[in-house]
Amino acid sequence: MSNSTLTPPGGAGSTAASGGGGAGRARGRVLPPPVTSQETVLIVVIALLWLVLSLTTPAFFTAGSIVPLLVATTPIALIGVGMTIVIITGGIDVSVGSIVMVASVITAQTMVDSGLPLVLAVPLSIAVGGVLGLVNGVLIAYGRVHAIIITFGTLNLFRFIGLQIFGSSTVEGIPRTLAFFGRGDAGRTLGVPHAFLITIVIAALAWWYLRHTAGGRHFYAVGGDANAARLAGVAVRARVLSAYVVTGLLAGLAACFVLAQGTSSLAANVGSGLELAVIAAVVIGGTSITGGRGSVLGTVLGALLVQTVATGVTQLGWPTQLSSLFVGVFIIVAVGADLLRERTRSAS
Amino acid sequence: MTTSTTPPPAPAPEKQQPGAATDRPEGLPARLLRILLTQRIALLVVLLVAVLITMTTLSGNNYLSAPYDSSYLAATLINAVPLVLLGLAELLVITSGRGGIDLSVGAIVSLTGMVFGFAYGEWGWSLFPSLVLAVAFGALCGALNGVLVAYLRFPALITTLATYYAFSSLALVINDQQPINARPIQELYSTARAVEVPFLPDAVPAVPLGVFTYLVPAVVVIWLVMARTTYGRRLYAIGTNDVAAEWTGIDVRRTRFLAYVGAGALSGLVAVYTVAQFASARPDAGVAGNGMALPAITIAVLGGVAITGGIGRVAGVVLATLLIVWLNAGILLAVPGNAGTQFQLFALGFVLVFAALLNGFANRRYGGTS
Amino acid sequence: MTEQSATPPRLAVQGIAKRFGAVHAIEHADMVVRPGTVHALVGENGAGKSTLIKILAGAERPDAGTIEFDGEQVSITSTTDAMALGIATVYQEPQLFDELTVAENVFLGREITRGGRVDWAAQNARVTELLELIGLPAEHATTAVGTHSIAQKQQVYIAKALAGEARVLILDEPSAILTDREVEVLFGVIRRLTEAGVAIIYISHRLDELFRIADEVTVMRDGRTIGTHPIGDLSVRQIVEMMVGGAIEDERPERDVPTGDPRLELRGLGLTGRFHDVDVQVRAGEIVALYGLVGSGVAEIGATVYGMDRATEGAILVEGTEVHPRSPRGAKQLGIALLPANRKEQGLFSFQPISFNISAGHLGLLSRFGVWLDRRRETTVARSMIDRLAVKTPSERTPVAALSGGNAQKVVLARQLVDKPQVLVLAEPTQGVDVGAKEEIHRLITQLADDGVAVLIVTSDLLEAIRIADRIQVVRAGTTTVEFGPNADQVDVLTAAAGDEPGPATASRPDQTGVPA
Amino acid sequence: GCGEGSGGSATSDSGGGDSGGGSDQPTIAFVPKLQGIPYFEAMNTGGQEACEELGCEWLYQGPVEADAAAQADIVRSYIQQGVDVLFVAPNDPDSMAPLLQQAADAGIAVATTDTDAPDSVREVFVNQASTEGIGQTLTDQLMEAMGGSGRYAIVSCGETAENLNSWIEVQREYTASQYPDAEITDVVYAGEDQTVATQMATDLMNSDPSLTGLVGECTSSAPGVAQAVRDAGKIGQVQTVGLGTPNSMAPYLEDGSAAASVLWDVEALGGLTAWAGTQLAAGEEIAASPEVPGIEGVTYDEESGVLLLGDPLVLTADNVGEYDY
Ligand SMILES: Nc1ncnc2c1ncn2[C@@H]1O[C@H](COP(=O)(O)OP(=O)(O)OP(=O)(O)O)[C@@H](O)[C@H]1O
Ligand SMILES: Nc1ncnc2c1ncn2[C@@H]1O[C@H](COP(=O)(O)OP(=O)(O)OP(=O)(O)O)[C@@H](O)[C@H]1O
Ligand SMILES: [Mg+2]
Ligand SMILES: [Mg+2]
Repeated sequence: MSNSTLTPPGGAGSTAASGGGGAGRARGRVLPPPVTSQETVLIVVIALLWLVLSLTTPAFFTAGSIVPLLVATTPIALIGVGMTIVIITGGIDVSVGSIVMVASVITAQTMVDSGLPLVLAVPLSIAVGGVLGLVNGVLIAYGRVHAIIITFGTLNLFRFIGLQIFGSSTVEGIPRTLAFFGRGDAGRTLGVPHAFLITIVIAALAWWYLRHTAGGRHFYAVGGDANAARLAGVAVRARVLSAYVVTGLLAGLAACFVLAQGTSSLAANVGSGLELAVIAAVVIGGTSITGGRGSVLGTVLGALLVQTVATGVTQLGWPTQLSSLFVGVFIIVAVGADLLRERTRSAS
Repeated sequence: MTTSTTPPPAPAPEKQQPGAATDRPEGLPARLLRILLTQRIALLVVLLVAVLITMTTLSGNNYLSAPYDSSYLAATLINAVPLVLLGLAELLVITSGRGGIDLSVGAIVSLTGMVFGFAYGEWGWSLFPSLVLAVAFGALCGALNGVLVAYLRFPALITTLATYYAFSSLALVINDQQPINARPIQELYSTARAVEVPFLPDAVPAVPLGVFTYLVPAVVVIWLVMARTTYGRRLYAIGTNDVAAEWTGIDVRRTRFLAYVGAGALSGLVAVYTVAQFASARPDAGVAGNGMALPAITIAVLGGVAITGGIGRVAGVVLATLLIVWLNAGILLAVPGNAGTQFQLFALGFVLVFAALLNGFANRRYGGTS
Repeated sequence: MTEQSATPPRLAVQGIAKRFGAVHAIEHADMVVRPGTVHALVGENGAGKSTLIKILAGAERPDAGTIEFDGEQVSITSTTDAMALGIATVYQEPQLFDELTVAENVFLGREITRGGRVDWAAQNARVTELLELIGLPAEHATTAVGTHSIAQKQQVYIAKALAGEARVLILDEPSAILTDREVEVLFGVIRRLTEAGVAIIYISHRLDELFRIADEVTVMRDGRTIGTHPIGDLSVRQIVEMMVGGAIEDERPERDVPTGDPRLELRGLGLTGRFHDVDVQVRAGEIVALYGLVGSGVAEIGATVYGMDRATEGAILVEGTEVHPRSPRGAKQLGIALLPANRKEQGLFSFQPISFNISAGHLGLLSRFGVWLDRRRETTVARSMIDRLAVKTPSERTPVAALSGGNAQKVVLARQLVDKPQVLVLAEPTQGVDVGAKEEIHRLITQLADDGVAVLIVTSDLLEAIRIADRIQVVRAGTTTVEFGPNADQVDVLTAAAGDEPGPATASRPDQTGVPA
Repeated sequence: GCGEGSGGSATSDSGGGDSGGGSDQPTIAFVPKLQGIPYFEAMNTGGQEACEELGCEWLYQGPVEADAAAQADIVRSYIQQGVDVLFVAPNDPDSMAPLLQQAADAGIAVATTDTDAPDSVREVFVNQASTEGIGQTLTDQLMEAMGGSGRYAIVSCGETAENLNSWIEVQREYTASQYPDAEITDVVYAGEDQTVATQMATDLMNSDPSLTGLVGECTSSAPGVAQAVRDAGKIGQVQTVGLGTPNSMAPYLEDGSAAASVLWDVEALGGLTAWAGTQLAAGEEIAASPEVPGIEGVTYDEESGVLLLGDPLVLTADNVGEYDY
């Protein structure tokens, strides 16, 4: 069910999307424009940063620099897609870091112990993430407790599970097959890194689903006013549940990316602190933390911006701990700009 | 199900029916059960007692690797101090409503700790002025959050996430990521060290001085503010319905702003305490590991502070802290080796989810405030 | 009970019961609704009307009782079940999604899809028809709902209800937030639907409307249906007596109109885009009503006097001196108190005790040294207010969320009376409050005036204005026009408010609207 | 289940350490900076095995985060258990000092290992290798690979980690004095996160194409920088060395993305710690060059109280297979 939330029937959807969008625009504003002003701003900012960097450090625009940058963006961007949906429904999930931890350790362990091939390892990782996401979803949708409380709890519970599996040691000798998602040559076709390709495809599907299907619009309705949505006949609980399951599944897949980018050994601190980075990317992307409004495209851009800043600071030879200062400033600016547009819109 | 920043469509408390409205009066046992299930404070007391009894029995039968006695409990209180203070900081901002929350308290602790370190350790200020400076500086950091959230109407979660990044970064840059551990700072530990309680030395075990110098004063002050002052009333009012508060003539913005300033001031106090406890001003004091913010929020929520605002009590925060601190202390003695510290995570997560679900269920069943 | 036509009733409920924890929302409800008729459902606040229709709409599940639809027994367990049967509901407060467009809102939950994706074209085509039907411009279809007025939102909400071939349309207090013109449009829609055989259940506290639209009336009291009668057999007074279960006295209290200098004066007051050239004078002890249809700008005038908005032209004078209330606080310092129009959003601290709700406005007054809250005095004040306003509650510690609309309204009013204000502005003081409570509130207002308070009532309830005001200032198109004295003929007042052009408003039949002689 | 509670089983049935030295075997407790990383788990193994030889009871408990406060809790619980000897590898030396004082007051012999708490009451510091030893060996190994000249950068971990910073200091001076043709271009901090270390190393290589060397200053960044070189396909062009544990470095040493890993026999360090514990428990003096079963070349400096394991161990493709942790 949660899979179908992400890939609607009729895989050739994305083509139908553009046509439909066109038809919609033809008869006036059916939907918010496909690219929000926030996203345009982000694109411009990122473009500027890339320009500056390529001037200061010539090597910036080489594949050797861009490819790792894009790949490093993928885990946060991918989980961000799920987090965006969760936040659109008016929730939040601070347990994603722990989900990544559990998924990655289980996957790595089985790959090392039983030489599990990639084609099986990835589904396993996704499944583990999905199960943990399901736990969150059930507790939040049916326990009717605020998402932030539940996920604070599961953040600790999942972490406990992960540490128990780690059994106070690291996983060593992780096979290179995972390099398929990685940064090296094995990780790209035609120069495009697979991890990034996959992230983009999934983000595009999510974008289309949220924008052009009934189910997608229902996420916005739930976030706008859950009670009203229920009265309108929206399956609120199913929506909420699926949002967390999707996030779990994506975190599971992201775990594979993390493994692939890591070294041949996996340490127990994997994924810690990830939740804040993801939330930062989502809000920089212009998703309203109050729910009912947001876009996955913005999130991907937000993640890209954050990673660009980190890379830039290092490549410029500035103190690395400055990058988080910039991230903070970017968040304030992004939110401020968003609020300003809100004000002007409501004023007119 | 709804967001951290919009008022709930029909929050549990809405459903409450006055017990008097019941047609036939309920029996005493039923009554007690209802109170236990619906009142978070009651639930916490019971859990706390349960933990203490279980642990002491285990200890009595030598199942623990060391006696779980009053002196040990007293010694572990040294951790309760920052938890309670930051829990109270979260109480202030979360109660102020409109999705109030403060992710930046840990970062404020780091940054303010460094500032205090400079003043007391390097500029040779004496203790009191330095402490005042620290609290003031913390309040200033809080004021930044406050202006953004209360006056410019930024969402609190995002604002404090941003300032969390900014402050923690500044704390590292400010002294080239070196800790400050000048002599006076190392001697400062005396203000956190365990002491006999004056007058009744033998009766009561040695309690960390910090409990008296920091915790008790802060708890009393915040309790007075929340429960006895008009400001406290305004805070609960804006947290419950800030539109109505505006129409009522309450200065909503100022009230909310002050909540964040207060949170910052408390963080400043914690900064001084942390410097004393660690005998050094560390630039990552408040953000190392999971940082101090998430535990503080967890404690507040466990203490019954409603994430949607307008509900929350000092007693809840204090009880929640004692529960977690003493439970963790027991776990360390009960589960040796690395598993011990791992089980602490389990305990925290479990208690939090359990308490939330139980009260959530009970409020639907009976209809009572959490 | 009415027993005619062989065709089975569209909807027949028997022995419905529903509790919420301790509260018996509905003890026993019977109702028979026939196709092609408008069936009015009336009762005091908390009588059980909303609960009953929530059950029909599948939003709540009954504890007991049966529901028959076109003669066949059905069980409605969810809102989708109800929609499948063609039961469409317009709830009290229109619940729409500001971020989504009108078209999206209308089809939310039953989108027209093609190949997995929403068929925007088809939806817009359909919604355009619906908007025509309810009299909204078609181009609204693709605009975000957030950009529309509350009244338009309600119309959108009705369109939403009609979108899925409705066979029963339930309207819970639709007129409470509509202007009389919009009410006429609504009635037009209703008539068209009944001609098409749709059965309408119509809840309202404005009894006079019923005589113009309803065929039958079912009265509820304390969670029980008292009876169903053809509207023709009843007068307003009879309905009211059934509702409150006894005779009520509703003569306009005779009071001699005070003279002297105005305590409050609005001189050429204006707020760009909202209202302009508003001239009003209220003397101490006088009750002046600013009567205007919803949307005429009358509400904004109240808010401006209270400092929520700032006037852009003209002046506000208290005791002859010009004042500039910059905020509700400022207004209060000038001795101006205001009862906000929207009790739930602007008035109530829902899950806080009654005492909290009353003291919230006077924390300075109830404090020692302006810092400490004097909780004993708070309690005594709350208790005395509860007695004075006859609030029905077990104790002052009861949360207001558990009070009925009327009682909650009294609590909000009580807040304004703690320290006797110089000027009292009351915005829609009895909106959505049942007849019994309305009586008491009106009596209170009169008392206050007798004690020398200058009372300005901002209302869109004509009967209310005529009932208690010493003078009525009619607001039309954002400015004060005609002035009427007490016991004015409501047709004249309504005409003045609705405009000279012969709108259907003037066609209302005074003989049936049951104004007290 | 209760994973590595090594000493755990031993204590839980010995029931209540309140007896302190009451049991015939001395109890020696060790609190690492952080649990779950191979480095300290290897020290634990070494200490355990040594204790079985020497006849002592070995307790081990670590925090889940490298956090001074969490570490303090564990130390407190050991004080409560009244162990005979307490070893700590402090995350924050200053903050540990007062706690060690408390332990000493409670009649516990306190000592540090792996990382010292200089101005504390600790009786002994079991030192894996001298700061100079590590810093210089790191530099020599890198320079050997880089041919004695070139520009290199350091990827460190925690900004505040005292021992890392002191090693970096030595590297700076030693490079300046011994290798005039070499220079350190930049020092970046990746925290304890491998992937961040990898990304930063990549960025460093990109920002400065003339970069020919990288140092991974801790056990998480050592494999990280090697991984970056491997990904960039610059094996042979850019040389890396670091402080990495054998298992984690093996693949990189083998394909040459890492030239060498400078460490010490961590299990031996654990064993030496245990041995020092028995000496402290028995209250015996430690000789200048003591006889430690199974460990060669240990030296003891009386007045600084530093017990030195010996020279650093250099791991290369040839000898890395001999160690398993
Ligand atoms: N969600 C609820 N929880 C508890 N009690 C409720 C709930 N909803 C209604 N009630 C109780 O049921 C009674 C009937 O409520 P209902 O909303 O049907 O009254 P009503 O006739 O619609 O009043 P109004 O005219 O104010 O709309 C109320 O007195 C209230 O006490
Ligand atoms: N959650 C609840 N708990 C208890 N009573 C409730 C609850 N929700 C509604 N009620 C009661 O149901 C009755 C009607 O509810 P409703 O909200 O329709 O009243 P109202 O809207 O205030 O009055 P009106 O509809 O006439 O304006 C009131 O008595 C209200 O107090
Ligand atoms: Mg109702
Ligand atoms: Mg109602």
